Amino acid sequence: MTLLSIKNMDVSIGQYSVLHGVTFDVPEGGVFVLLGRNGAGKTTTLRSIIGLWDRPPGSVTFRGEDVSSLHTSDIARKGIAFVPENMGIFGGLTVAENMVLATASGKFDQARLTRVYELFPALEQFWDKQAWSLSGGQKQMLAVARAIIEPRDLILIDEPTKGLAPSIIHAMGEAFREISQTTTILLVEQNFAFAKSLGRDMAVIDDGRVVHTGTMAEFAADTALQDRLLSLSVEGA
Amino acid sequence: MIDRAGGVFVLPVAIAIVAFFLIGAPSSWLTLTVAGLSMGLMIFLMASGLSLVFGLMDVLNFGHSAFVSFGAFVAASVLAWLGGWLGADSIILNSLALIAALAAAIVFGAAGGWFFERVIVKPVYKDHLRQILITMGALIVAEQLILATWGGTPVNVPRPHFLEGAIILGGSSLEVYRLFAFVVGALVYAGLYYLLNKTRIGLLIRAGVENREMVEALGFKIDRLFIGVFMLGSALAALGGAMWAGYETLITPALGAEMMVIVFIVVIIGGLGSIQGTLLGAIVVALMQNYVGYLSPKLALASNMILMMAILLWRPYGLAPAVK
Amino acid sequence: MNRTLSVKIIALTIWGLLLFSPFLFQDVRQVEVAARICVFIVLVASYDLLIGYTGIVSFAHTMFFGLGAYGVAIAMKQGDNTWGYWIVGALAGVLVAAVLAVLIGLLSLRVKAIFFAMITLAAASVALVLASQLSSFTGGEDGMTYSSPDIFKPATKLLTDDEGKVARIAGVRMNGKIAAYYFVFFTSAVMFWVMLRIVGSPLGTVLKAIRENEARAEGIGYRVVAYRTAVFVIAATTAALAGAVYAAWLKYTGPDTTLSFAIMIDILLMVVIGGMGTMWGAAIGATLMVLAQYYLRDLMEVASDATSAIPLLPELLSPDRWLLWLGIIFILLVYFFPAGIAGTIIRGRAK
Amino acid sequence: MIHPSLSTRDLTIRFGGHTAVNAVTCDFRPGELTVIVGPNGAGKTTYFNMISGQLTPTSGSVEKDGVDLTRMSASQIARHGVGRAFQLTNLFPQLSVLENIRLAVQAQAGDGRRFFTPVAKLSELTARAERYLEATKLSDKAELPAAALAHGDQRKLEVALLMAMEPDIYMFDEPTAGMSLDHAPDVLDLIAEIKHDHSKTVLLVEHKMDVVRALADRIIVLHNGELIADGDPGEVMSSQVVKDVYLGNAGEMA
Amino acid sequence: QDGDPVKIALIHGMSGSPLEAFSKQTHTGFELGLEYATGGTMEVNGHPIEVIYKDTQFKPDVARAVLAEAYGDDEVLLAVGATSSGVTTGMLPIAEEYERILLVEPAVADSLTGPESNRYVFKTSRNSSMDMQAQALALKPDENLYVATLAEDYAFGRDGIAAFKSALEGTGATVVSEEYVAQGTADYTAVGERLFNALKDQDGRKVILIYVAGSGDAPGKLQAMDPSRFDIELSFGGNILPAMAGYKRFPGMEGAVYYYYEAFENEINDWLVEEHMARFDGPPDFFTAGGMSAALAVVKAIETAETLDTEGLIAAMEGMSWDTPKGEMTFRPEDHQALQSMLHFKIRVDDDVEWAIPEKVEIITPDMMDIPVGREN
Ligand SMILES: Nc1ncnc2c1ncn2[C@@H]1O[C@H](COP(=O)(O)OP(=O)(O)OP(=O)(O)O)[C@@H](O)[C@H]1O
Ligand SMILES: Nc1ncnc2c1ncn2[C@@H]1O[C@H](COP(=O)(O)OP(=O)(O)OP(=O)(O)O)[C@@H](O)[C@H]1O
Ligand SMILES: [Mg+2]
Ligand SMILES: [Mg+2]
Repeated sequence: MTLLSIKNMDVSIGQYSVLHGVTFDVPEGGVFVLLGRNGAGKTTTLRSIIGLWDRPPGSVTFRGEDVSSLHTSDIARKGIAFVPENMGIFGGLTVAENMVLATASGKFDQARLTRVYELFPALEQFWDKQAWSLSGGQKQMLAVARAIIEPRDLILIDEPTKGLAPSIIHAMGEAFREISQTTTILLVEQNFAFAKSLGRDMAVIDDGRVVHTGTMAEFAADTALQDRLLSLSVEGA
Repeated sequence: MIDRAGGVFVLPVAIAIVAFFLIGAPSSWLTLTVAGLSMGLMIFLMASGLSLVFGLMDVLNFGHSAFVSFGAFVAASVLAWLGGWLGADSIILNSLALIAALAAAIVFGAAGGWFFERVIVKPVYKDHLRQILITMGALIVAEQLILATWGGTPVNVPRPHFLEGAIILGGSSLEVYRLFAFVVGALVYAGLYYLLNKTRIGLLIRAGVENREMVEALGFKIDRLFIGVFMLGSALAALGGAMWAGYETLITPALGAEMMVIVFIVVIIGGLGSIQGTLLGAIVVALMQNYVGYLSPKLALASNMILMMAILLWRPYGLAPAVK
Repeated sequence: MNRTLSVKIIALTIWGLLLFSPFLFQDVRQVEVAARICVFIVLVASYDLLIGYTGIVSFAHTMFFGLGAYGVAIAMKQGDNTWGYWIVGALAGVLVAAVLAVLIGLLSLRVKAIFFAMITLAAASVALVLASQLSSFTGGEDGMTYSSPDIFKPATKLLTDDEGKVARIAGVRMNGKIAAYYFVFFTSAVMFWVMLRIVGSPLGTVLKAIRENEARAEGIGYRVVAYRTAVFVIAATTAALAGAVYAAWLKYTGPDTTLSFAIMIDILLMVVIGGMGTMWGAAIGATLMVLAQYYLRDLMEVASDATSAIPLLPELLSPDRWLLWLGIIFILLVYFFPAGIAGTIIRGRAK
Repeated sequence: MIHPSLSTRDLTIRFGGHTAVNAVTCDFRPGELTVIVGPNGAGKTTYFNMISGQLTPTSGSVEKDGVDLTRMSASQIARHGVGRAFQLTNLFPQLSVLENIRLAVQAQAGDGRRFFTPVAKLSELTARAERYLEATKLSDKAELPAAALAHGDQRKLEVALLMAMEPDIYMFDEPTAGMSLDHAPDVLDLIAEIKHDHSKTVLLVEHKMDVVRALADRIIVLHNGELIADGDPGEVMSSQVVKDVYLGNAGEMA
Repeated sequence: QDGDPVKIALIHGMSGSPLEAFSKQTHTGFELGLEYATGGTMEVNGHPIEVIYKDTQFKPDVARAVLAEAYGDDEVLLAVGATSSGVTTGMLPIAEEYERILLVEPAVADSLTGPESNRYVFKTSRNSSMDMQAQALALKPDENLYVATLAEDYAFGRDGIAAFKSALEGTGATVVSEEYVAQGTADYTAVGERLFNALKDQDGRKVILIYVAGSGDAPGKLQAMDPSRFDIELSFGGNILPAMAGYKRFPGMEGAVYYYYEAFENEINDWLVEEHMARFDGPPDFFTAGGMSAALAVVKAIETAETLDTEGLIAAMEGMSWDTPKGEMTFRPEDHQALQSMLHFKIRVDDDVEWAIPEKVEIITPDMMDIPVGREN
């Protein structure tokens, strides 16, 4: 069943046209991976879904409802979480305060909190610290933790593994696998090895257009296609 | 942070003790101290709105003083209009007139704040320079509007009889109006403290200033919050103006502008965005002004500036800045 | 590129008009207006060096302006109206401005921008109070009048005709007034040119870098505090020089012509209208604003009369409310053309 | 043995009660590329910050070619030939790509104090800046403001800035983070080139193991602020302690 | 030439400061004055009078430009202005440069007819010396009187107190303390304590003389500190009518002021009060009376001048006496300051009147005062 469907999305910033008719469907459940080179328009696509561009032409349908004209906060309240590329950490707030703001009621579900601590022990350690003082990777963990502290229907994640140590990437992969049992994840990723291990379906964006959609299994098998679309000259570990 | 900042909260006490020995005459000291404390709370009323908007939303609102002026004039007009109640022999009618005047100022301030946020400030969040500029433009317009509405001649502010005069205690005189101002200021402080520290609103606003988009992506309507804070800040300014009008009894449209420098100094000395700091700054400034004015009048004018420089050198972010 | 060119052309046209203005518009007010424009272009350009190029918000610019003006005023009042005293006064003013700028800069340019703004505001109000309190020296609130060098006296004949009377060129009397105007014009033009060179130089790029990302500028090897202090001093001394020139022109110096906060706001308005971070914009902003100050009122008088039949409008268009309209225009400008006139032309429509 | 160009002695910094970097003593030699690895929050960036002057150490010292850099300001250190690129992109957003680079060239040439010569006349500056543009394949974006670049290009510009400073010591903090696979090699090639110039010292923080393997002459490992391993890449990467704290087999993190 | 219009420029601050209200009063008074003096024809000796208005924006440089324009381009016969002393100081040299008359009204400072002024300047407004001498006389000073003074710390305040002290000289009264506060002071507690401490142990009549122009309501603030417990009286001058409402707190207080509409009994004042009531629904205030006095001076000067040019006017005006709502005024030939009467009042509170009434005790005529001569023409 289709959870999120994007049709003919066009975005231009100033005189630059960034997306030209991006169209793809994200089925419910599992991890959907969006691949593409730098500047292809992946971030822009995610931002448009959550409503951070002023009304892009084209439609975004979530659970059969057109949300493209809704305000960002209303889209979020439909059950969509967003982990932006720059992480969107509130540096002036403590880790705890950052987390509180990600809950609707201001109260934590204790079980979920415990799981977050397990996944990212550093967060427990720095719970009462100002978030700006976290290391780059710790900030990334906090950003992901915020998205999973409440149950959601869809999580949009922009390059979560950037700057993470291998062991953490590994842990995060586990976490995503677990979360994706109950929640759909739309993942933008450069780390192909990571993407490959998680993704069920996928799409490739290039130069503001969707140039390929399909299952991850097929794509992973077809190295020629990978080479053409992603120029994987440095193969991931 | 908290324990380290704790030390600065005894500053006013230390100042008062030193002053006691320098002044010598206990009755004068008591007069000056009580007057200073209540003046501090009146300044706090005017400054708290600025500090709130400045510290929480990171908006430097030079138009703040316009709300102070508006509050003063609106209250004065209401009091003049309710002259009958004010002149009546019933304390109840007197108080009703007073409450009506203060409420009118608050409502006007809030409404003005709404308009101000929507039209003036909204486009320039996060851009200090344009904030300074656009709010200055708004200040010019607001001052002209006051001039056009109330004219340039000073307006007399009647005040209820029960707030006139002074209580004589030993050799000291304690003005009734100042005691009243003290109470109002203390109540406002308590309310603000609760709002910012016991509710989630303060957090959300601080987060929103840093990254508006992310707060929205978390599902909050940051717009409404910002408007709310702005309305609150403006309403406080107007209330401060109304209280000040009652103190001054004769007001001109320049009132807000005249108070602005001291209000800025207080906010800076206190530390941005912290209500505690603003209160502290206001009291320290007011006490210093009274003591220095008594001990060495020549220095009185410079005392604020010197105080500000000294405090900034000692603590570059003010006495008790909001933790950032 | 050609957009930048069109801004330059506008600004150069303004300078051209200023150069010939005594001949183009032969009435008394325009000379006053033109001289004021010249001085304010320099003042605004020097302020733009701070606010537009380096991102320093200072409210002490009128203080520096005043130092130059008061230096000249006091020297010419205590001494006499010869050039020697003008030079002594101007130098003293510039020197004090430079010293103060170094002190304020080193002491406080490290702190957060907003604190710096407040400190300069405090310094400026202290200057204002001092000028008022040291009245035996400064003339207090009322300011002081003095005479300027003889060559500027209206009675001075620069050129004489056969009968020994003041000669006229294109109908303009070649008297001291003309000399005074060209003194103002050329000194201003030179200062403006110097500032143009500064912003076009490597130093100019460094200033912009500091505005954009102070920490990184430090990181690639620029001593940010030193650069900021330097530009603060340059701006301060230029403002002081402009003050000295203006004092010679006005033959009057008082708080309301140099030190007052109203002038500070004028300067801010001019910078914004012209466009922050463009020297050429300063010329455009200063010109428009001074013209508005002198002529918007007259214009509104006409508008008010023309609409006198309609209710309410004439009330709002009353010439005494011209400041209201200026304020509104200003807000709209900041709102819709944050880059100012010059910036908007250069960048084009798209945001 | 070659003399160390950069060394830190007992370099330590504490934030409140937390010791982020603890008594790290290490020498770096010209012509050598040292990769610093360690789990997130190990103190790698903080270590860099102390060397390049963004932070002042609580104790210990930093020395370059016999000059004590410990208490110097960031700008002084930069002028002493220590250059640094940042983990989080840190550019001059409204200035054009070319201007960004020219600033670094100009700082290196000591031209920042020239205030009367138009930049346009200093053509050698522009020419040098353009060389770095080409090297990082950013030439076609020279006139764009840095803010308009996609993330990957911003990372490249970050590297270009560092190269333009022409320092003796290069410090890269995860230069390829967020770079797609077709762009990362450009940057890696540049780093390799620097390494080949045997007078330069390179420090690199990196999490991508393939990158580490391709470039490292030597690896040091930080963990909880302490230096726990130092040596030949093959050796270090296969040691048990690194596997435990860093690579992780099934997420058994301390 | 007969029938040629005579142009007069009114140069006041009309925008940019709350003081603009004073300028408006002055204009109203000036227009009423012309109307009265010409019997409504607006013609003097067959010359129609044309009034040109200019705005100084309360900026001296703008004021200079518009004054120069009035003289140079509009070719006015004379100009009247301005509102604040600073702006007016800046205008003085322009009058000299253009050799035209500047009639100062309502700016106050003594220095406007002082050594820095010039022979083209006439002044119909009262000056600080008059204020303070009248104020001193209103105290009926003798050996029994002890005074502490309170003024603002700038030229206006210090000159005023100096004038006050010189008026007390030889009367036996003692000034025990002079306090100066910064301009714009709002809190008078500290200085109040100092004043009380200086006076309270004297035996005799104890008075605090207040000379504060700003809006801080110094009298009210001191009153709130209850000076009566030390038998200390307050004394200060009058104010514009809206401000006089605040004087209801000081019944019986005595001081001096230069106009109150009920205090002067003459035909001109009767006309002024009646017309003003009829047209503006309220009595004239003191800047209105000032503006009218200036207009009456101008008309009389034009009527009596032998030639209608600057020199003719100066000749006519030096030593000229003319009637005004405030009684007869005379331009002193030496410095062109007009001498005028002042009102010694005592505050009476009438609940039916919006403001406290400064009831006449006595008119202090010019010969009772000794106003220093500012310059020798
Ligand atoms: N503010 C802007 N002004 C101009 N162009 C922009 C702006 N923001 C983004 N772009 C352009 O839009 C294009 C798409 O950017 P986007 O950030 O969506 O790419 P991406 O696929 O997320 O790349 P990356 O992998 O580097 O993050 C890029 O070419 C970029 O240059
Ligand atoms: N200014 C600071 N104040 C308080 N703690 C800080 C500060 N800077 C860094 N820290 C702490 O020091 C530790 C080391 O941080 P650092 O940024 O050096 O880690 P890192 O090794 O670079 O990690 P990553 O690979 O995630 O970038 C972290 O736990 C961080 O929270
Ligand atoms: Mg992206
Ligand atoms: Mg790091």
